[in-house]
Amino acid sequence: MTLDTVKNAEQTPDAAQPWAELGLKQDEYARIRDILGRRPTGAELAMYSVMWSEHCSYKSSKVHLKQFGEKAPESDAMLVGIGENAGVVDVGQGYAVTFKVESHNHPSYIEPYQGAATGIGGIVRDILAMGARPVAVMDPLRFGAADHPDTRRVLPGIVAGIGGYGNCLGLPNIGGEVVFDPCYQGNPLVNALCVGVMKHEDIHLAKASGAGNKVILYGARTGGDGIGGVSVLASETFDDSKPTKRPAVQVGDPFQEKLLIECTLEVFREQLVLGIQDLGGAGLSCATSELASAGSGGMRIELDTVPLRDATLSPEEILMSESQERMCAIVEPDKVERFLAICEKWDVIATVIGEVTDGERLEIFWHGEQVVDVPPRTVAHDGPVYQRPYARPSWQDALQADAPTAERLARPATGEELKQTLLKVAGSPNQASKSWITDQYDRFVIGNTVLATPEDSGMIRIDEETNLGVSVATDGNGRYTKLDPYTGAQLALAEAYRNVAAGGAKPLAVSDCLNFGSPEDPDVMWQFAEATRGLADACQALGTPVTGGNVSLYNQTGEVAIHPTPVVAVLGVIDDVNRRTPIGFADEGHHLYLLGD
Amino acid sequence: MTTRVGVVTFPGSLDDRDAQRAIRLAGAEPVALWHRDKDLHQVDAVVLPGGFSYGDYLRAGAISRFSPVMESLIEQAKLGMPVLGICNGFQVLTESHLLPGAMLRNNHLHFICRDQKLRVENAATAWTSDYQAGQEISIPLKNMDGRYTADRRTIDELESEGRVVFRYLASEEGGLCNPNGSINDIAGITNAAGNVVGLMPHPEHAVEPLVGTGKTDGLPFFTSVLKQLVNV
Amino acid sequence: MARVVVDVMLKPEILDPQGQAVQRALPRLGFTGIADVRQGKRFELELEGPVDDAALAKIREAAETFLANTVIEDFTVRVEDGQ
Amino acid sequence: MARVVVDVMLKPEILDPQGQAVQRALPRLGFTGIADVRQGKRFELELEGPVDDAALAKIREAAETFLANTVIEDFTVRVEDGQ
Ligand SMILES: Nc1ncnc2c1ncn2[C@@H]1O[C@H](COP(=O)(O)OP(=O)(O)O)[C@@H](O)[C@H]1O
Repeated sequence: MTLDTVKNAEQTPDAAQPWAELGLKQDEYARIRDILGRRPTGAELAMYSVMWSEHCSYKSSKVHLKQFGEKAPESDAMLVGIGENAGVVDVGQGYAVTFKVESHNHPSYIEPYQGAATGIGGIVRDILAMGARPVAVMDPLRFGAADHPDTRRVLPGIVAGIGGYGNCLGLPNIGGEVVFDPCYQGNPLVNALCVGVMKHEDIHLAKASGAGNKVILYGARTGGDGIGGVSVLASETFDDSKPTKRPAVQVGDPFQEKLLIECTLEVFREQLVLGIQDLGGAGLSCATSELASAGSGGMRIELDTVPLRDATLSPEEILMSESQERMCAIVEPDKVERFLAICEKWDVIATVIGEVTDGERLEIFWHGEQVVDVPPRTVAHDGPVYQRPYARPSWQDALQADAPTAERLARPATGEELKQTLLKVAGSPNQASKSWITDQYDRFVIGNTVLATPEDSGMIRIDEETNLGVSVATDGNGRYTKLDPYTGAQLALAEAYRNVAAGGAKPLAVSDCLNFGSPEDPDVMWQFAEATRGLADACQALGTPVTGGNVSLYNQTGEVAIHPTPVVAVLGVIDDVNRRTPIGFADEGHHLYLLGD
Repeated sequence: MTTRVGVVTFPGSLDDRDAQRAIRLAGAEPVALWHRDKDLHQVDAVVLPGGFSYGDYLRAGAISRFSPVMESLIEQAKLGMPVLGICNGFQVLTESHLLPGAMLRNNHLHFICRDQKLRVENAATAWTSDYQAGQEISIPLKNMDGRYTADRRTIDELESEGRVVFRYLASEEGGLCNPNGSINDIAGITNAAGNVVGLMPHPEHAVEPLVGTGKTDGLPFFTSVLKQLVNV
Repeated sequence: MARVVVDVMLKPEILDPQGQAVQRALPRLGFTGIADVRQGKRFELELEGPVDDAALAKIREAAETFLANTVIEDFTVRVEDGQ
Repeated sequence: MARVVVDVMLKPEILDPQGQAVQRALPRLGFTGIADVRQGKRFELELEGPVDDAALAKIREAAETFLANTVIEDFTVRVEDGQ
């Protein structure tokens, strides 16, 4: 195959291109041609297609997510808001905390262990890229019916993957959720949250500026992992009839990630980094275009210098590869040597792959020939924005009216009936002890865990001298949200808020993972619109801004969507973790009070 | 002069900073040792911490065992320097044959994390003199490959010489006594001289009432070695 | 009794962190000249009956559906010689 | 390039819970007639040079000291045919 250079693209304007296979719509492809004034090269097409996918561009959700900013309550605590890898919150004493919850639903259904493991790996790198040391993880999970054979395939693998990766990284698992409901049968939800801590002055942003500064790619070698995964996996309904669309699965290497964490924290400590970005879903396409568009100049990359695991990869594939455990840093020339030495110390491969230019374009070369010449913003931020049609579902009224009547759901009248009800509740998978799962997670590592399972919220000490701590809880109820998306989302927030408060911390900020069905279905889109409106209003009312989050759409099997499932995480601060309040009775003779009505 | 206790960091060590904290709380000076550095920096004792050194790839502890720092450590351990291997550190000690036997995958094939009750069987080692023989303690356990095994002769030797230092016990709430299928419920052992001790559970996670399980049953490990060093 | 061996290896394009860790360690231990290491699983199955075509077909099916995860792994089935 | 395979299996007297878990699951999945299952590791080593006696001796040493823990494991080294 000949190389599709920029020159070649200019000379062969009518060459057929696989834009549809890459998940682009016809008008999107036309827009790319418009932007470039010519047809895109293969490499450019690869970049636009992954970056304009639903997963990366939020094209269906953007118009609704805007409310989180517009309705954001006045908060002094917010240091970095929505838009960066993760939001950053001031927790006092010079400390800042960053946290975010993300989904890895589809990959976890295909390959439960690796899908869940790389979900943890991805969110941890997001937190690390802000300049923070990751200090804890949580895992809100949803499965199909507990007794369904496929749950038996999916659940143990997902739990082992979360544990296998998180335990090996040395991050305590301080909480999560496990909910069983048949609606998640063909589409389990694997959401993962990470919390990181830093000093205010350590905040780093994904930004490339200063002509002549070097672009360094470090971490794992690039392989053929998950190529096309972003556009195909996250944007299309998972469909058994098209096995060819199944991309190669990403395999995680938690040991490599642990080295990446320590190495990155050390280069931060020595102030060797001007800008940094983790390589997530869209790999190098995302890292280079986002770094370049947030900076002041352009960027030039020599793609053939990228260390490969598979020497046969084409430029397109290298740009789209989702190989895990990689980061991209912008470093001043005179600091490169020290940067590389620290990487060597940690056995981390690091390569200068390009530099910041004083131009305005992202230019990528392959053995001297130019294969990409684009305005980086158009790739990273100017993706399509859809006003998807939405309408209250025709069945919504009937669903709400379908309230349990005294005949259909009689209240227990006798002691015996009450006992039976209690036993039924206690024996249901959703109420049963989660220790089979939580016992597989290390909750003690790092030695700062103040509260973890079975507490209402997870709490960690972040300063050993002053006992400053933070606490996080996640909640979400798909059944409530289906009944009434606006109120359901608010209830999720209220519950997480209460769980944080109950542990003794003051709620400060919110992150959320919005798991919904197909945005092309107006019913689902209405659920989404209502849920975001509800959450934004509730955040405003409670004074806790949304600092970031994630949207996962196309969670459905065939035509049937999952229950709308916004998972809401609340972060709180506690000045002295000695004042935490654990659940359970501490001592004989204590009184029991019921608050609220 | 303060007592210096080294903590080795291998690539993938996780509980190294925790071990340093425990040493500090016990009143000694923690000294960070690096796997590539042969120099033990005049430490008086060494802790090999928990974690997943080299990802536990191949076998837990198998790759770390060949680190430069281990060459010096093996030499010094044979000369009597107190060495404590916790979890992954224990695995490194068996892989380097400073302690007999080997660690296998837990018999239930899962990672297990829980508060684990133990009986101190031998309070005469460098790391257990602040306990009473027969004392019951509770410290966190968290591992994937914690099943201790050795051939019959080795086990008989360990038992007859009193070199089984810790044994797993059932907790008050009941539950399985033996968390992983370890032979004779063995949780930790020592060498013949009593200076090298390895165990799977984590004393360094039980040194402060505020965090972890809220117990401090692990602190005597570190005060024991301190006393022993001050006395010599 | 007859023995059948099922070897399960990660597909060539899939990252093999374990094999890589071994490969990186070998030169440090003085073993040079090894260009690549892959680590996989070996299952030894002892059959109660004879290793005939039907038995092998069954084992192949077990390998395909259970012993290997064909999303990321390849497998081979063979009868152990000299047993 | 030449390939050498090192198979590492737990010694027969050592309990192999992985093999047992597989063995217990097989009948549930409809695979009967399997009396015993043991699970071990398979390493595929690609050599840069030829597989001569010296190279094999080196690999045997690597297997003995590193790839296998001979306290609990046995190993075999063989040259892969047909490569
Ligand atoms: N997937 C999980 N990972 C980690 N912890 C979990 C997970 N699921 C539940 N937990 C923890 O187990 C405890 C009990 O959970 P749950 O029964 O859902 O409690 P609640 O109903 O009070 O939220 C909580 O501390 C929760 O954080």
